Amino acid sequence: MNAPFGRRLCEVAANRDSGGYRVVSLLDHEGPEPEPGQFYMLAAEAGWGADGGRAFLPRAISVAATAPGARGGVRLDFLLDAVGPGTERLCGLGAGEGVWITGPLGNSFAAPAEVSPGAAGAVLVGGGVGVAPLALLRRRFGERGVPHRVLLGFRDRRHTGGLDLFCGSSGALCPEVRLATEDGHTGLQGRVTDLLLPILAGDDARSGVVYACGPPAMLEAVRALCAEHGVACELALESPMACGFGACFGCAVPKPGGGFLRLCVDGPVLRGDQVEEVSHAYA
Amino acid sequence: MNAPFGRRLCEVAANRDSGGYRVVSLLDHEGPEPEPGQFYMLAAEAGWGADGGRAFLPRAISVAATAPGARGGVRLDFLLDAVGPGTERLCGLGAGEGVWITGPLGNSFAAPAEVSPGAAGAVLVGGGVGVAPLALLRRRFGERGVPHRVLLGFRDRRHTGGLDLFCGSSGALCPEVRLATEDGHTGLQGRVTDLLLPILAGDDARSGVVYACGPPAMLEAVRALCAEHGVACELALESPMACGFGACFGCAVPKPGGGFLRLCVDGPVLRGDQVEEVSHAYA
Amino acid sequence: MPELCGIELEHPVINASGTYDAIAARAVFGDALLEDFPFAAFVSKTITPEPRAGNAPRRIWETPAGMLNSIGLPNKGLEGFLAEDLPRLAALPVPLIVSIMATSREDFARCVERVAARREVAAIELNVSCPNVHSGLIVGEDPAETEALLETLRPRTEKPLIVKLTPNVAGPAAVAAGAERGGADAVSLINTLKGTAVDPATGAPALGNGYGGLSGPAVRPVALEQVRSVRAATGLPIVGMGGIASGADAAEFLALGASVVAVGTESFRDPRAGSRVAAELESTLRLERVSEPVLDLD
Amino acid sequence: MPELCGIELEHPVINASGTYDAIAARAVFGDALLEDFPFAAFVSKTITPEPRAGNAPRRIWETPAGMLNSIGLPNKGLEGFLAEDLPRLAALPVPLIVSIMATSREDFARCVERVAARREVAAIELNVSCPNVHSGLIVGEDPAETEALLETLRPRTEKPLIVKLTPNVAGPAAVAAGAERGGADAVSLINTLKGTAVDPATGAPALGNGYGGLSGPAVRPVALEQVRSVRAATGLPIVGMGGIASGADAAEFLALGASVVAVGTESFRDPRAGSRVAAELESTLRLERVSEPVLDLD
Ligand SMILES: Cc1cc2nc3c(=O)[nH]c(=O)nc-3n(C[C@H](O)[C@H](O)[C@H](O)COP(=O)(O)OP(=O)(O)OC[C@H]3O[C@@H](n4cnc5c(N)ncnc54)[C@H](O)[C@@H]3O)c2cc1C
Ligand SMILES: Cc1cc2nc3c(=O)[nH]c(=O)nc-3n(C[C@H](O)[C@H](O)[C@H](O)COP(=O)(O)OP(=O)(O)OC[C@H]3O[C@@H](n4cnc5c(N)ncnc54)[C@H](O)[C@@H]3O)c2cc1C
Ligand SMILES: Cc1cc2nc3c(=O)[nH]c(=O)nc-3n(C[C@H](O)[C@H](O)[C@H](O)COP(=O)(O)O)c2cc1C
Ligand SMILES: Cc1cc2nc3c(=O)[nH]c(=O)nc-3n(C[C@H](O)[C@H](O)[C@H](O)COP(=O)(O)O)c2cc1C
Ligand code: FES
Ligand code: FES
Repeated sequence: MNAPFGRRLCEVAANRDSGGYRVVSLLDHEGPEPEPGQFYMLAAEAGWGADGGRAFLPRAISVAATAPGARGGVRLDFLLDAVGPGTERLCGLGAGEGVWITGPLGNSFAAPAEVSPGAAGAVLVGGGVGVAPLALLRRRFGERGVPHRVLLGFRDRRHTGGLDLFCGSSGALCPEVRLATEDGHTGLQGRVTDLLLPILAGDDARSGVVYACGPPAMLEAVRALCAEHGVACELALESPMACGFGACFGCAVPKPGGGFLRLCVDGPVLRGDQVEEVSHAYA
Repeated sequence: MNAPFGRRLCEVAANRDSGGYRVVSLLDHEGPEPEPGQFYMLAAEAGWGADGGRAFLPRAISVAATAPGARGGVRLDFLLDAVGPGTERLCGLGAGEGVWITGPLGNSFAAPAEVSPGAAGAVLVGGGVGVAPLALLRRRFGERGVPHRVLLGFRDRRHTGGLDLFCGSSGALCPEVRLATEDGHTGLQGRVTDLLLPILAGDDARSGVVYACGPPAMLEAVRALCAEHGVACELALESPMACGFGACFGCAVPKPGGGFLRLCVDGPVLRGDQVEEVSHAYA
Repeated sequence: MPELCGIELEHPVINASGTYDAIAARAVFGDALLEDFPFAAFVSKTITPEPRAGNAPRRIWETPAGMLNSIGLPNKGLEGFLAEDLPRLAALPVPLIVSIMATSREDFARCVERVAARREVAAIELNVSCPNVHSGLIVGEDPAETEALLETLRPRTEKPLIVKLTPNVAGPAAVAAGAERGGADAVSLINTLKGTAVDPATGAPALGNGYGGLSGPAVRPVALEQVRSVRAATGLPIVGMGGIASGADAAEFLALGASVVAVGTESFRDPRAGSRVAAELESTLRLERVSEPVLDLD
Repeated sequence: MPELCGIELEHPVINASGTYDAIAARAVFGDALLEDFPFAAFVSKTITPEPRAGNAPRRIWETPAGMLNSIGLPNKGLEGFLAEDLPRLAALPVPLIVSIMATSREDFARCVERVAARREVAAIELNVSCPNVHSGLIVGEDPAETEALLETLRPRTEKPLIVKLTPNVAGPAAVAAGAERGGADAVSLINTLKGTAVDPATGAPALGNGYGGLSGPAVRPVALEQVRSVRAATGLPIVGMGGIASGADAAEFLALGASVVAVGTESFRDPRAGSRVAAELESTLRLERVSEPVLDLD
């Protein structure tokens, strides 16, 4: 399904806190339902570029959840971590304000059987703001009856942003979700890879596919562990993006054999074997 | 009285409509009472420079009225015409927002006797957003018992911005104020210079001083008429200002004998004979 | 109807080389791209004799009202381009201009001949100014070198040759004059300004390549001045670019002597910026035609 | 304690020539200016052998994240400056650097001798790059010219000579090397980039002079790249400037090899920008000194 051509102005429907991050909801009257892993380029209509001339370019943000819009169209929920001028401006948007969006862009996560023949189940591994695309993926897997487990890592009590996207309508964390926290205040004390390792070492590991999104170091650990255990994985990467639609060649990610992929059109979801090593240089 | 050194952050106390212009009030806890004719450099704390990188520099704005601040300090009222990105942003400010100000800057109008020996009364001639400094001047003349008349020009019914600054506390226009409007909906149908001419031609014209502020063509007409009739005048000019405190040399206004004045430190109020011709080139 | 070297254009807005991949955009946006193509002509990304992978990341960095890039001209090389990309670009509803760069006159000549031989190609842009590939710099910095290159290439084709000037010189007008003497049909300017930035997280240059090229609204005043000075020095048509984000910006270039304008970085912010700039320009110009001087003496 | 050519500085932030009139600022802000002087040294506006009125208005024009100026070096001339301004500048609580420009080596030499003879003067900056006065350009565009100028001036004084480079060249590093060979003690860069703009109200160039010089954050990436390339070519201390608006910006210049930075346009927005940048820089550097690498693994 193609993205509508060009950027379009959407209205902010809501903006709420989510454990230190923000969930900003936009009403999109033109676009198709996005697939898990896809992203949009976002720029606030007003105040973009203020004070020092940045943010100048739009920002790539994964869609974390969708729902039918109250007045038609689709509601797009984005999970945002305010790390710089662009995300700060987006996090500060109020209901009714305008946001330019282009998308949905990029590819999406594939079903387990498409990634690895015979694979039936999925292990979703997320950390930080990278839990966003996994929230949408888990929803789809749930709807389609794909067996899945979710492993999420958080630093501490103050950093649990996005966790509520994995809660059911009752507000309680869904049973298939397991947590690792570095301070041990809930779930396993440790890293999310500590949860993943026993699964990869399990007998039935190869009947599943790992789907991961998070900070580069986490992704690299997941990639290396999966490669070691011969388990297929898909990684949703980040790289600096000016355009999101293949125009700028800025989002280059090295290919194992040499050369580069454009993450915005060849990704953002790459199979583990499409990546040599997940590095900070492009993430 | 010197301006406090540097810019300081003030809070917007109010922002109201005034016949198509806005009156934006700031609370200044540091600065001295400004004199009529003085100006401040203003820049919104947030959103300055948004969308295209302008406004980048602060904007020179005359003070139109002052009052004791509700919680101490002084309330500064600015009359603003939204003509571009800077004034648009300032006109859109809400109560509680922050504005960087530097000032009060520049010189101020002198008493009639200082401008012209023996002169006792004053004729204030204003047009457009140029009525702003005259509003403060009239207030001071009133307080000090300087006899004065006020002539204001407006285009039409929809353009009467700032007129209310010349109303008494009852909301009615003060008796010493006369109006000219191009559409004749109130006052004389014509230009403000049509009101000035009979005064300049009167027997007692030289016992008064003309104080004018407004669009360049109006100022030039006033300057030329006063010169013709041998009546002293003071003109509050505008020119492009980057700094307002003599640093950039951008605000140059040609001197009659050659060379330039820096309007921000040598003005903004100039005597009629300090100006060759008021031109759009620097206004 | 505007035109460039005899190529008729629907409107005076084309794209800046290397800032729009029509093939990728077609895949992302589908047929809507073709139905409402944003540019009056399409300029390809610069192609080189051999394939290039481009520079190591990081390749882009945002700056005040602009951006740095050190993309490094990734492309399939002359033959790959002719075989794979050209047929697909020929399907675009607008004339095609192919941008080429090479590090020797012979290679340049070969590219010109091979590209010009293709019916689908309306004109050729010679990139003598890319700041990311060292060898590309030399020609465009020197009027005589530029003239000599054009003298080599001119006999190889009757198709229009547009020389894309480098802005990183003391006198772009002299280089433009050299291009004119050598037989160029038009000049385009500006390419990106050499620039760099430091990543605050590392204290080291932010771009993998150490430095890159600056584009976007930040450079517009520099581009306008170069257009003005080149206009004074040559009679060649000028494709003006550098920071154009609106019709008002485009009008500044036209006022200073550009015949056509190109939109680059702004397309990243708005994939239909080309059409928008053209429409805004049209209404700006229409407004100017009907408006009377406004008297503001009240 | 930072220093520049042996001049001790309280902090590494000075002003850019022509962007602060300490005499006017003293009149506006009173003694508070002296008590909290924003710069570690004061650089005068460029003075010329004879008085100059400066260019006809309009002299400034705002651009995206920057501004154009065509001030045209208004000044009282050498003798007027020495008689009237220098004594007042000597009252500033910081070392004084006098910027001079002339259109011949002889005039330059005369200015250097007269200025250097004054005890109040700590160093001399040679403006070989002002884009607003045509003759100022030539020397700074050419390494040999620059070297020759320095060879003329070097024997006239033992005070430090700082050469302010023009950025409007293909290779500022070569000019810096010329300055070094000629005996300069430091270089400062960048001066403004040549630029123009069109006034939408008239369709004509917005500045009275037709064009001007671009400054402000927009040019920072260009300034940083020139500092980087000059650093690679000479061992001279560098005074880095161009669009510095914060301590983080200043840190970028220091990271690429500047010893001292100068604040220009930002002072127009914030009359105490110099002190602010110095304070922000201090806390940035302090932060770097104490911070451990942060592990950000989930
Ligand atoms: C496909 C994709 C999906 C994404 N999904 C999400 C999501 O769901 N939620 C989310 O919060 N984020 C997401 N991101 C990340 C998000 O796009 C970035 O965090 C955002 O672009 C940062 O912009 P900023 O202006 O807030 O910060 P910036 O200041 O731009 O800083 C972010 C990084 O940009 C770099 N940078 C570039 N220019 C400069 C400069 N001039 N000065 C300093 N640093 C600079 C630095 O490396 C810095 O660490 C996604 C990214 C991609 C590619
Ligand atoms: C001493 C003084 C007192 C003043 N007092 C008042 C007052 O009380 N109230 C009030 O409303 N105004 C006042 N002004 C005028 C006010 O400062 C200007 O209207 C304001 O600076 C305009 O800024 P802007 O961003 O809104 O508009 P701009 O877009 O800056 O446009 C205003 C003018 O600036 C020019 N300009 C500069 N750069 C550009 C550019 N890149 N593109 C287009 N145009 C540009 C044009 O000539 C244009 O007509 C005063 C000015 C001075 C000098
Ligand atoms: C990401 C990027 C890639 C570019 N690639 C090329 C290129 O391949 N060939 C070329 O001649 N110019 C290239 N340019 C320069 C643009 O064509 C244009 O000259 C410059 O960006 C100024 O215009 P703008 O400010 O509108 O972007 C590139 C610019 C950018 C930003
Ligand atoms: C209004 C103005 C006047 C200037 N006058 C001079 C000058 O007299 N001599 C000089 O060497 N540089 C002059 N410059 C250039 C600055 O010193 C500085 O090199 C340049 O502005 C870049 O720094 P910035 O971006 O911090 O302003 C001037 C710049 C501006 C904006
Ligand atoms: S973000 Fe521009 S090509 Fe990928
Ligand atoms: S506004 Fe800067 S000197 Fe007057």
